[in-house]
Amino acid sequence: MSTRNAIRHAATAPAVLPVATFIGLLILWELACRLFAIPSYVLPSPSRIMGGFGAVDAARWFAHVWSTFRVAMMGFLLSIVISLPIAIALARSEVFSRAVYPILVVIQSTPVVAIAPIIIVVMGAGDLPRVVITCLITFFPLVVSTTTGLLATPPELIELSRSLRAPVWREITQIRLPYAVPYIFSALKISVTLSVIGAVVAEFVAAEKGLGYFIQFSTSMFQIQQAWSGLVVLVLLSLSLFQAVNLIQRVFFPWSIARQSR
Amino acid sequence: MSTRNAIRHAATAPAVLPVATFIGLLILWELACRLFAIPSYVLPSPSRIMGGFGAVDAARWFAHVWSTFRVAMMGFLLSIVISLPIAIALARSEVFSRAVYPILVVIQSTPVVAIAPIIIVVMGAGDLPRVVITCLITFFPLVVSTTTGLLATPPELIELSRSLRAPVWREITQIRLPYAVPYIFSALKISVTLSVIGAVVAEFVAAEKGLGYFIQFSTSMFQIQQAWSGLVVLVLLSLSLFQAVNLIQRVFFPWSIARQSR
Amino acid sequence: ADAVTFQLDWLPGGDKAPIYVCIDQGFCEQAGLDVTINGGRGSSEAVTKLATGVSDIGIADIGALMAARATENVPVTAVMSVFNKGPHAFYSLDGNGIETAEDVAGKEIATSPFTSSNVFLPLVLGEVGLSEDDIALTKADPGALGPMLMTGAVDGIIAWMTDVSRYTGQAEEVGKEIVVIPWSDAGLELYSASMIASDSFLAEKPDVARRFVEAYKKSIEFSIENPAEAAQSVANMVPELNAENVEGSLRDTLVLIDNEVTERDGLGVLLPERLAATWARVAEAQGLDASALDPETMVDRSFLPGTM
Amino acid sequence: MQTPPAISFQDLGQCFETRSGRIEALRGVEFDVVRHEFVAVLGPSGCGKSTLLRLIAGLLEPTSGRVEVFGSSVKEPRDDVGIVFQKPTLLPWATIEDNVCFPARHKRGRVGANERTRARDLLDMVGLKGFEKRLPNELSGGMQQRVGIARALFMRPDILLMDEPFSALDALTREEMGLELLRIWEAEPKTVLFITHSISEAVLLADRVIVMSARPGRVIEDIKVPLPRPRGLETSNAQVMNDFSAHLRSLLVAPRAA
Amino acid sequence: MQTPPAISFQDLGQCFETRSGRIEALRGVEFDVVRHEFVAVLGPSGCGKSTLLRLIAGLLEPTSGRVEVFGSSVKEPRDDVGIVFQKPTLLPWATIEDNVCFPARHKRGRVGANERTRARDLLDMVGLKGFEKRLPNELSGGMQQRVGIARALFMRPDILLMDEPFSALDALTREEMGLELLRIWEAEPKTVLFITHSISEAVLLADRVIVMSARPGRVIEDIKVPLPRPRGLETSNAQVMNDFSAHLRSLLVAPRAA
Ligand SMILES: Nc1ncnc2c1ncn2[C@@H]1O[C@H](COP(=O)(O)OP(=O)(O)OP(=O)(O)O)[C@@H](O)[C@H]1O
Ligand SMILES: Nc1ncnc2c1ncn2[C@@H]1O[C@H](COP(=O)(O)OP(=O)(O)OP(=O)(O)O)[C@@H](O)[C@H]1O
Ligand SMILES: [Mg+2]
Ligand SMILES: [Mg+2]
Repeated sequence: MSTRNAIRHAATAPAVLPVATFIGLLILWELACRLFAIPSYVLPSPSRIMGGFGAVDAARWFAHVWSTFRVAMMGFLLSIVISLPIAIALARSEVFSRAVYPILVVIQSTPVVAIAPIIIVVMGAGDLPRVVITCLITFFPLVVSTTTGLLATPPELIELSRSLRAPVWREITQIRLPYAVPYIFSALKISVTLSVIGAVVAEFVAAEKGLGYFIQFSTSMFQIQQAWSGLVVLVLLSLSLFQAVNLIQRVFFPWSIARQSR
Repeated sequence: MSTRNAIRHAATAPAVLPVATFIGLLILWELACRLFAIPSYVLPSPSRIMGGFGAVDAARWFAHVWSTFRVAMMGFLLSIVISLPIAIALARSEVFSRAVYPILVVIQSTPVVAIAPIIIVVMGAGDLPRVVITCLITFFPLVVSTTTGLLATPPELIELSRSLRAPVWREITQIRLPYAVPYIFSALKISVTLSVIGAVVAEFVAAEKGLGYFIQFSTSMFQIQQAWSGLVVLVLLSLSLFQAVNLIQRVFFPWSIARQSR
Repeated sequence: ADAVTFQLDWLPGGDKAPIYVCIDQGFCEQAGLDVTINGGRGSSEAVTKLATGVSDIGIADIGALMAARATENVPVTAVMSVFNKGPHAFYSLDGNGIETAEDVAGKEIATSPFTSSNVFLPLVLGEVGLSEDDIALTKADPGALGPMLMTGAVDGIIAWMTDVSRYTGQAEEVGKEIVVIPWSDAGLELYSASMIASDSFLAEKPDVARRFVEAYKKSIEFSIENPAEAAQSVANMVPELNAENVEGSLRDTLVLIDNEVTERDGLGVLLPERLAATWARVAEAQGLDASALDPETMVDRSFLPGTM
Repeated sequence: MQTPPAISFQDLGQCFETRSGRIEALRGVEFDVVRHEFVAVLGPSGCGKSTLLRLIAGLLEPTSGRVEVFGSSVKEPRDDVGIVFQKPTLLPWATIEDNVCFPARHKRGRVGANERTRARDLLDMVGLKGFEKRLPNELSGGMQQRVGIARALFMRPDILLMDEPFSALDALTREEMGLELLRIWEAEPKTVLFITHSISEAVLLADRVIVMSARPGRVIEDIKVPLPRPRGLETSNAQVMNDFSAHLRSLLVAPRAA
Repeated sequence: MQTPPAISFQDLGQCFETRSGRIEALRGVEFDVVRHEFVAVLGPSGCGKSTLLRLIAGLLEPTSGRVEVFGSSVKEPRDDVGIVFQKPTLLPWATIEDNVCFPARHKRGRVGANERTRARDLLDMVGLKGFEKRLPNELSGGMQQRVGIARALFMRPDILLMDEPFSALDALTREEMGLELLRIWEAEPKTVLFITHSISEAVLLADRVIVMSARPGRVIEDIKVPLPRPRGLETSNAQVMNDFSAHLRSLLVAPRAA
């Protein structure tokens, strides 16, 4: 009951304002396009973009969205699964940290397109390379923020844990991780939007469907309105995932959200 | 004297281990390439990549590195300059936060390639569009982390500030921002590597020089070793920038680095 | 000298040699032109840059211009053909059992996701009595196609004729031999890369445009006669390229510029029938309404020297 | 009376709403503190003393009744009020001296040379000479508490609110600090509201002692201390003091026993 | 003696290196605590009492000398030691009850139903019935301190180290808690090291009182409390107690005056 209420409250209350902002911006955009007669191959007006939605049928749209969503989610979850242990190891061991951090930076800063051939040769052209590419793009913020968070725990609480002679992993799970929760969620918010970007980039590299593919394909066919309609859907997907992360934090970790103090 | 010492210490001590790791990895890589006879257009061995450096002369290399570095830095600094006020506004005002956050997510999750034509048409072909693209890719982690950090300040200290009736901006600069420093540096580390990625992506979209252009160009010309040598330089650039951020934190904000507790 | 911004449809390379020849060999200067080259990222992007006036004149696939004219009515016009054949081809390795276009049936073929070849694929398959269902198609980054072919991950790939020497080089490294099947041989007759220009440039500086087209044509002829020197010109201007590689791809490219069609129709000519056939193919391939565009409205042949 | 009291509570009530129900912290609190009076507040743990202080400081709004300072209702913090918080509340990245100067830096953006001298004098006064350049986490609990006291005195507030300022101090330091406080109070008269758990400290320092009941906190005794000023260490042994302390003690025991 | 002392310090010294120089906190500390003895430690603020306690707890390594617990040198924290920290040190996201049960959850990963009952009994004992489901920031300073005490008792440690556990409590609660502690100590004998600033509390509770000098902390008095057990509230008024207190007081004043 209380959890359900929390969900309902968290889900509805903040929706009004952003929706209003968006509608306002859409109107401005439409007006700008009309007033300045911006050619639609530069920036189509919202009303023309609406037309782009008709380009393919609902089932096809769904297939594109589902494909991008699936890859983004798998990459995102994979990067969470990978980042947590890495972050814990980085926080625990100075030596590991010095040896491994630079390697992570190298991985993070390698442009995916440059290594796409190897990834595809090694992993084929299925979902796997796309999930891996998404994960490569997503994991770094999670590792950095989680590590920082794990190290930010107040020393008194670490002394408490040490004085109890608890196994190290409990110090991590029961003290450091809860303390790192604000850091972790801050990284999750960054990473979840990056995961969509990652899926899109992966579709540029290897795919026959997905929103990134659709946008790029439409652009290469000079179907500008269609490309923009794909972009709109993509952005909505990203927003929903971002809000989902927010909602999870509000419902399950309400104490981790600092209240406004004024 | 003490600051200089701190710089020297921070700069030299941690260098040995990562260098050792790197040399180890290079040897493994070379061996793997030779043992499994990996064709050089899939993954060239380090020794062959070295050959790629001879493709263009030092002056040309410098021009590429400088171009990428300049764009990355300008984009990075611009995103810092932009993110801080946005983060402060987001932390201060619930209303602003609700109205603006979704817009930031939209900007963050729009693939640059999809809007590159507009950016170029609107901003011409100079450095500006590249700096803007870099900034678009870089700013989001900074905004999210800084906002989280600003809100994570212990309520007692905020009460102290309120009891002193200080102007709000001093509450922010003297209490909230110092508290947010670990969050901010965690974001700076993420963003500085993203800024290199951003510059590279911008060069993919519009440029005649820079390391990203060089890599893409070499790849499309099937000059794989040359592409990899560009990649190596790019990764070194990224690593240096990352270490520079680390160094700045160590020297100027030593208290913000949580010590290992065991 | 009059300033002209020239738009490439992709990065510099041997296939773009004429514009470098024009500058490096002084043809542009002789014509009183000061040419700046803008790199490009695909034909559609090049069309957009011309339409918005970022560049004056350039090279792009005429199919992209046709699609752009049909859907958005962009103010860009074609003035000259450069490739009078489609550059698309199947590549395979000796021993993979692909010798003609018919042989791709039942094979695994890789292509890059956004190449214009993909739209023509059903048509060329149709010419040999196949459909897309008869092949297993994978889409992957262009850089991965060669490695996929050489490592045996796929039986064949779809790539351009301009890259024959490069794929040959890759095959040699693993001791294999390449098989190339141009789609034009399988019946796909069309114009592809063409010189296109923004309407405002043509209207405001017709004289400059005419001089440019003439100088460019001269450069093409020079490249045909002196491929090695032409390649050197490219390498002079683009230090990242070496003359040897450039010459290889220039020679590959010349097949599309100087061939039996050129012999028959003349260099740079856009014949109405072949143009109409190209549009018919493009419309069919991209699912556009064939009546949405009269291809004659998008060409202006008056800038090509010797035609008027 | 012509001049309004320095602090005045009128039928003050305070409730906290929490996840797991409401807590009534204060109920019907009503008393005045005259200008330059030194008032001590005693009461059982959790009875609402800190809450009372936060209400005067303008850090909390009363859920019912009024809090007035110098005749005007408290809507927000005031410049003329200095606070010693129950927790030390120091800036972990600033040196001890910078922590003491913090009010100046925070209010006006800069710290003058005089102010630095004043901060060092105050630190000397609270027995922390030599610790000016240390960081808070290098100090013991009692030392941190003394830094908080120095900081509150730094701006020479008219009204000084002190929440168990001496609780982490040993008996001797405690007495020294108490007498130092009296000295300051006599030299620069100010209104002091002093929360403490020590009956003898309340009696030694205050003009008046307010005794509060257990939660919800109400005033159960409001009584003048019948000892002459100036007071000193010898006061603590006086017979009057002992009797008075016994009375307060009985008051503090009574409500619980009831 | 056959059995080793519960706690033994041998020529113990402790220095802290900081950014701005070294601090000598303890010098040549040497005393034993016998099994099941209740020892109080008195000393001026900053003299190294908390440091001493952290050394026994194995949270700090001595820079010179030895600390032994049950005859073996302390290298790391031990299971049979319970600590009440000077700051409450509660987990801000856990309820009061969960905070009390935390040692069980943290050591063994789960909390049994008996243990929940025990936690609630302990909370009742420290006067926090009804606050089981609240969060730490909804409690007053003294209430938080009492949670810390309940948590330390939770695991029934052999050795109980208490760092000014009652400092934030009012006199009455303080006495009640002190007597409760004595009751527990008599029912389940344990060794207690009790840091306090209250002389009367030390005398009321302890078998022995150790008095330390100002920094660097040394033992300046180690003295048995000449009062019979069991002790109760009436003890605090006894004449013996007053004399004894006066003696301790003089000790605490002396080193400073010197
Ligand atoms: N932020 C809060 N949320 C909920 N309840 C609170 C809050 N602050 C205080 N309370 C409650 O109000 C009551 C009074 O708290 P307060 O801190 O004023 O007590 P106190 O008299 O200062 O006690 P102590 O002597 O232990 O410091 C307590 O029961 C406490 O649980
Ligand atoms: N982590 C530390 N770094 C540097 N100095 C320290 C540290 N911890 C304690 N000290 C110093 O050691 C001395 C003793 O500190 P300690 O906390 O043991 O005092 P204490 O007797 O508990 O005092 P109090 O009664 O005020 O709590 C102090 O002078 C303090 O400055
Ligand atoms: Mg309080
Ligand atoms: Mg202490």
